Amino acid sequence: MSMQTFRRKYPTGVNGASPVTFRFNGRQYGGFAGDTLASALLANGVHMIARSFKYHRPRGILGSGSDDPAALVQVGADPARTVPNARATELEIYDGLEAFSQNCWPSLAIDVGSVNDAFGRFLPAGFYYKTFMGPPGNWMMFEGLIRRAAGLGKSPTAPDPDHYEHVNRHCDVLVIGAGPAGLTAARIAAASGARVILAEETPELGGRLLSIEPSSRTMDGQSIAEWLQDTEADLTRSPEITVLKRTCAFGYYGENWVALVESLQDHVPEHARRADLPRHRVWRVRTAQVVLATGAIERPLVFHGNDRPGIMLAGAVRTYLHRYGVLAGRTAVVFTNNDEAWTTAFDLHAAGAEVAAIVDTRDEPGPNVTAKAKSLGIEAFTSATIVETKGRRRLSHMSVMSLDENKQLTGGPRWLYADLLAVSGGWSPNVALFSQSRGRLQFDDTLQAFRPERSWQAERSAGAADGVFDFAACFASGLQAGAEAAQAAGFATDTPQAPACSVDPIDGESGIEPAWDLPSAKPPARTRAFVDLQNDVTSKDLQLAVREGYVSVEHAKRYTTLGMGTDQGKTSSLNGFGVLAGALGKPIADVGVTTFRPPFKPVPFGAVAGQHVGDHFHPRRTTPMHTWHEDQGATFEVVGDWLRARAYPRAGESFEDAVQRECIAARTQTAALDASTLGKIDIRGRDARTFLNRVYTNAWMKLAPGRCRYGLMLNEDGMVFDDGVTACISDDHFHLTTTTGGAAGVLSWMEDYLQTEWPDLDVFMTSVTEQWAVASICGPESWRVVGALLDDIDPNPDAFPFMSHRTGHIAGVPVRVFRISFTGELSYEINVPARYGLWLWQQIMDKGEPHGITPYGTEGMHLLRAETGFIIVGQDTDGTVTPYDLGMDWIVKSSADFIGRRSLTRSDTSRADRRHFVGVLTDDPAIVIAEGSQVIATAEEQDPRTPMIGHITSSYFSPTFERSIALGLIDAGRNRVGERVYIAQRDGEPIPARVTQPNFMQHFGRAT
Amino acid sequence: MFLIPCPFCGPRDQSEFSYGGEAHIARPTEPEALSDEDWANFVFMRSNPKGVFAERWHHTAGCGKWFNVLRNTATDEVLASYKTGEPPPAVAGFQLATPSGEPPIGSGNDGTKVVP
Amino acid sequence: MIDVRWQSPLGHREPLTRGTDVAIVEIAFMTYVILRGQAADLALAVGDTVGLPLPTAVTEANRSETTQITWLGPDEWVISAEPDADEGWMSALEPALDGTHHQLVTVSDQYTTIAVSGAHARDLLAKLMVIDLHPRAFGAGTGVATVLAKAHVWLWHMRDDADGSASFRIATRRSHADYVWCLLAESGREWGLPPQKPIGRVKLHLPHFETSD
Amino acid sequence: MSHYSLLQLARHSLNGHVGWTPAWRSSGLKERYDAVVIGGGGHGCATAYYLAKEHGLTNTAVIEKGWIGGGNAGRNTTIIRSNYLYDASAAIYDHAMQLWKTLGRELNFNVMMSHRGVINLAHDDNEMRQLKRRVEANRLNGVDAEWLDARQVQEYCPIISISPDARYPVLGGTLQRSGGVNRHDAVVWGYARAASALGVDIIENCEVTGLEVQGRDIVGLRTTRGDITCPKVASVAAGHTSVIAKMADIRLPIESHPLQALVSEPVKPIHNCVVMSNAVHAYCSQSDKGELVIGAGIDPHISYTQRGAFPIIEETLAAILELFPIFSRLKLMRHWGGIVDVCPDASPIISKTPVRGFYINAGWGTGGWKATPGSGQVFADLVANDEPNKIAAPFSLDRFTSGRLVAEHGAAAVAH
Repeated sequence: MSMQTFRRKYPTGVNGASPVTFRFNGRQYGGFAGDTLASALLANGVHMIARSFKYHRPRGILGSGSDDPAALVQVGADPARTVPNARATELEIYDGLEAFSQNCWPSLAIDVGSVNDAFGRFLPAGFYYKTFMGPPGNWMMFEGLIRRAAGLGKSPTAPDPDHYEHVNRHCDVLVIGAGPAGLTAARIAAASGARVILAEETPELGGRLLSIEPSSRTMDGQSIAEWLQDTEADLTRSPEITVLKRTCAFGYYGENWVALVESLQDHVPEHARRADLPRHRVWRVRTAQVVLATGAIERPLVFHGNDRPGIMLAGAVRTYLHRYGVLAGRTAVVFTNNDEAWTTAFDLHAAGAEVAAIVDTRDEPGPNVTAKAKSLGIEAFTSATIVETKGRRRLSHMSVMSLDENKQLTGGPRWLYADLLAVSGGWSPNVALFSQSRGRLQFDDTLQAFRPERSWQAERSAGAADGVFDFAACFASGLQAGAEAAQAAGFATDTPQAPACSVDPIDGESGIEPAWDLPSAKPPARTRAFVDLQNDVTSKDLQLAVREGYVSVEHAKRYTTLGMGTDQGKTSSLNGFGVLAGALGKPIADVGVTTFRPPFKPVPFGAVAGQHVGDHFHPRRTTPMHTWHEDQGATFEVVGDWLRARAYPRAGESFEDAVQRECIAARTQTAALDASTLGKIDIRGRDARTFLNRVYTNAWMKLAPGRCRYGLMLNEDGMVFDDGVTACISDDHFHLTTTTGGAAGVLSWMEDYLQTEWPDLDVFMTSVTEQWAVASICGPESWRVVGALLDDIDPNPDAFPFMSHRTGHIAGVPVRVFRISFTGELSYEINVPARYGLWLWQQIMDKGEPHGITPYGTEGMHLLRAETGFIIVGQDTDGTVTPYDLGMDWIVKSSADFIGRRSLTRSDTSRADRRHFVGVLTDDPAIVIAEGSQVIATAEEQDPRTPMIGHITSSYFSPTFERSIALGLIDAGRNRVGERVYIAQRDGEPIPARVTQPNFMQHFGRAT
Repeated sequence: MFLIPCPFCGPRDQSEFSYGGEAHIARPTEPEALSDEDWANFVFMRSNPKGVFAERWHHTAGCGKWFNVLRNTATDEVLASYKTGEPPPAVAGFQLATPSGEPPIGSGNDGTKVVP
Repeated sequence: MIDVRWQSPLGHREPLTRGTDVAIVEIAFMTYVILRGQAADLALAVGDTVGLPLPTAVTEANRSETTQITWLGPDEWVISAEPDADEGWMSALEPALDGTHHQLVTVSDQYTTIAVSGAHARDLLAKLMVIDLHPRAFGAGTGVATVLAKAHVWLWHMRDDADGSASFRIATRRSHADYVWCLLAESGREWGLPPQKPIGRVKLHLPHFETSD
Repeated sequence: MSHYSLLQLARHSLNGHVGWTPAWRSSGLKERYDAVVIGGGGHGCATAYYLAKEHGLTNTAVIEKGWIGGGNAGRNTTIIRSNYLYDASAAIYDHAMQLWKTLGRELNFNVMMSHRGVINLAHDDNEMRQLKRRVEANRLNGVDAEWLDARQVQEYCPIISISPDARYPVLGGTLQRSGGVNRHDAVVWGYARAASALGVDIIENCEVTGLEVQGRDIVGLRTTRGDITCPKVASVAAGHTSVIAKMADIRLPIESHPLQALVSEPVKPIHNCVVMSNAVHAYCSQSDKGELVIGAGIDPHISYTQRGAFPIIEETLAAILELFPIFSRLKLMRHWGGIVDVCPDASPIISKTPVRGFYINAGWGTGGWKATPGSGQVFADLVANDEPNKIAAPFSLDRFTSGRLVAEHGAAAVAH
């Protein structure tokens, strides 16, 4: 194991007492608990860890958190658990961690893909738009190559064994970010009794406080570490606060609905991960108030050769030094356009690194920093810029040149030798969530960055997120925001008391001077100054975009892919806008900003889906008799959310044979169907009849108690959308049934009309779909079974006529029996309270046994009804079919209006040649047409297209007629009865058939 | 995600509701008296405004009532809710001009808003 | 008394519990009756027969030892009773309402009840429900109609115990019960509830189309 | 306009690409045009291109409120297919499909048309029946389409789960091999560049504030950058069609809904075709950059915010994981919304209006992208001749009066 030669000390960030070993690209390294992969690799002197997206250039570590653009690795080799594109600067190391560089082959050091770099000049932004336009399909050749070169990491190839979950949470104040501002905001809000959630992206509270020299400040006389401990203890004492670490607020949506993702296990050694805990948890927070304390993001500088490993953000260098005790290099140069970055030079110097120089683009940096640099003997170049860097896989040296008053190069180069270049172009408030919340931004000239200007939702920014950088001011800003938020949520707070924070003269000083695109000593063709380190977007690419007219910021972004990588442009966007502003010769504010889209940082699909996957994706609704069907080896069909027994094949029997057997039993003896899934609605009220008369196409005013009637429902467009039988229980009480799939829709549709169109009607409706289990017993012998079952109803068809119902008892159990039929056979529908459903079914099987009762499934039911020409809404209709199309003129009343009636007389709806519902009989009785087949008029298909005159909606082999039968919708079908049509076949000759009327019982003279 | 102020249950999460489209489209009392055009106007034509819009929601998983909501479709700001049959409340001081402060650049409303 | 001919929607599930953290158990065969009508027309009859005042606002639920009446909507209530309760109102209410525009429907078989209790009962429900379960918003003795994942449910907050544990009841559609049960178990894994496989993972068959297996 | 080719690319490479010229002229707004197209999306730029190229209407302007291609053109999942059920739909979508095949060459702009195949899955009996009906109709209409059983689905898309234990098991599907994806920005820029070369003015950041109607005729329009006199105005402002129509006091059978989409982080090639499923409601392809491109369902409510509810993203990803369990650890990188104008029959409106000279191309709902070239060409034809050709005719507004709807809900592939 290599030594952590760059580890200086063990500050709060890492636990020097618990060493950790991990592997990177197969090599073993040591680190400490609390390290990120980045800090641990830096401790081991490893800077180059990745390859860029397009040119496959060496990439190192730029930042120290979710801002880093290119330090991406593949975690783990297990095909089910591997994670691509993990950010080394966030990835916490643990014993046994295996990480690999990605987007390189055969190895990180020697990557064939880097030929792209050699050909870089031929591959400017959007090069692919300008070529590969050959003949059709030609592009797909090049596409293959391009796809393979792109794409960063590798997807897992096996299902994810881990689980995820959602948690819903309501609170009064959500504080995002636990830096100085967030901590004080959360503390005062929690003290008010408000429900508070404090979400911190990293494993530790403290934010920037963890990235400064620990001894450089005191708060209320305490050291930073002590103050943080007290504050955390203080917070956890409040009963109504939830402190979430490793939790990123990734989406800020409407009406203060904010989504957070918490990582629970990725930092734990695999052997120690708990199977009972989710890998991630998404907190779906609905909050009254939000405090955005999301801090700021440092920008790199854009100059030729600015992308080598060893070139890092100045603030990140300090974070590695103070939080992780890691020196990012032996000899350092600091390159900046602001005072704040000079601190990095001072801290590095104090930590024992050699600081070769500070290069500042300004001619007059702040007096405090220049004085301090002088006192430390650090050479400072002002009005200067770095024009070139060297070092293949790691920075080795660079050249500096002076800038004249026009910021153009002047004089000769001066070489500086250093393995670390700390750059800073200034800090941008992290306004991503603010912008997602639809707040309005303003470009701040003193910050040279966008900052929150006006809020849209109940939210306020605090601290660096609001452009406040001096620590004392951050505390004050956080306190004020926290107090205001709590008060706005209706909680009284103590008077804000900011901790007395010792002052560093450099605090808050910036004196930043814009430096968006620094001059190069090389000709444009040989200059490459990177803006987006992940997607390899250079300032030249952006200038090219402008040259080619992609001047809108969104066009330039899309043309160059600026900020479209996994970092969503955290460090690159503003620099990009700066370059564009320069090329367009207008201020950045006028250039505008691209949209900050959620999520703030990438979130695993699994976490977004939560626990609602696999077994829990959607409900599987089953009937009270379900277990019996399963025990009998039934096969099922899915109808909406429901599972219905489709047929009951016996051992060694095919599904088709089972269906035939079941249907024969229904026609010759008796058979029973589980019809429990039908929708049922209890309708009550003195205007119930009037209501039914309006929602059904037929007449309901005269239906007597004890009787049933079939009804058809249309939407206002005149198209059939549901049907069913409704029974009159008493003059003001009806029992309405719907299709299985239609139940919920029909009720809400009827409630809609009742509540909004006809509130004057005295009607109440309540769904009783699952109150009743329903068994339908049909067949010539069915009355015997029903008779054997019922205590007190005479099932004799004469005593119990068709389309009537009775209430009675089976072994004392109250039942409703309906004499209705969907099969054309003598048939009884027995309704019992659902708790008796299984028992009833067993009773039917027992009592029916002597009469040869046979359970039959939905397939048989469909077949039997097809023999009688009954429709199934949704199978024989598709939302374009009227009652007339179905030949059901008899069910359309002329006496009164009903929903959809007016549409039936429109010119197209009343055409005589519309598609009619008809029967279709193949010449060859053995051929069963495939459902969905198209009907054509000619014996041969034509070229290039064959006109279609209809299609087949239902098709079966009928045991009753011992031949195939089919139903379909055919143009002017009723006028074609007897005519020859053909059924088109994908493979083979069209099948000749004849059109009949749909009721085969009548057609074959079996009508009862 | 909307927090919908049900007139009977108070503000509730959108997932308890189903949507009913434009409000105040009364079903003609005598459809047969209408021309095909007028009938089509009732069945299909919608105002679909960008701005204040009266729409219907059904508290499907709650009280089961249909009711109306006034919402600014340009910002999704919910302005008021009221019971079926009631007239829409007057909304004062409402400006329609790019109500969501549409960005000077950007085709829709979701662009980042910047002070020009 | 439980009739042997009865079958409850979760009869195939054993109570799930782990220490005092959380427990879920089916309470089978509770009585549920839906009452529709105008409060003014019903209040008297309900008061006389059920012996409870008619709740008038959302989340209101008035309770006696064995009977509870809960506000569902401005013209809708659910009257519920414990499994073994045989209450006078069950037969007395309909006659008492005679002549008023109302609807009284027994839906006991359409629903079953799941009791969720324990120190983490609230946390468990929060993983699946969007309403605010905090005591400030949904105190003991209240009830509401809402959603649990993709299921419509009625939820009651029965009581808070001194030991910090809370008791809730969920009434769910019979055919959604297993879905709700399995989701509760899944969401309770962190407190030791064992994952449950839903029923209904069955053989499907497609006679019309099958061209291979 | 510089010609694009490998040679040109090489030549410009030698001098740092400083020689390239703007793809389209940035032109000022003229006071008078022969025709104005409202909306600089794919359909709008295509309309202008064909007006100039095929009808000689070169004194034409495309008026875009923001930046061209910034509406649905820049927000869709670029799925190209033509496997629609009805003859009228098959005609227009397949016309577009034929144009797609050579569009890159015609425009001299690579639109990256990748004919990698589109699968529409069936998960239950009813879907099997409907897809079977559609695939047969496609075949007879000369649209390339074939039937796959579950095993063949997995052969074509090896990473899809056909587990019978799934809540919605894959039972079969249809495949259109000529279907695929392309590069949305390239299509808009390519059309704008080609139109501009023919003399069309591309006017960005110019919002239409009113239509000038005299009697029953359109005579011009008002914009944030000045008034225009013009005898023909063609609205192709998807997402804002009702807003434009209202300026001429026209009500339309259109409702505007949010439609969301998302991409994952880029990964190496893993998914080589396009998969669509109505039942679980998800569709997914992989971009050339490596991102999984995933479309969600539409939000039920009307909105012009280009924002939808996050739970729709949650449900969409749950559905994606039902089909592709191996994607669970991939990460959602970006999600966004557009505004789709939805017609009651899930078919578009390409029509004259009660106002002479004012034409509407709208209501493509969730599926307009695939029609872009065909839509632009037949609409240009309508605008130029003041009469719909036989491809456009079935999509006239009068179908809502006559009842002759083109009900494509099944084929539109997004639950409405």
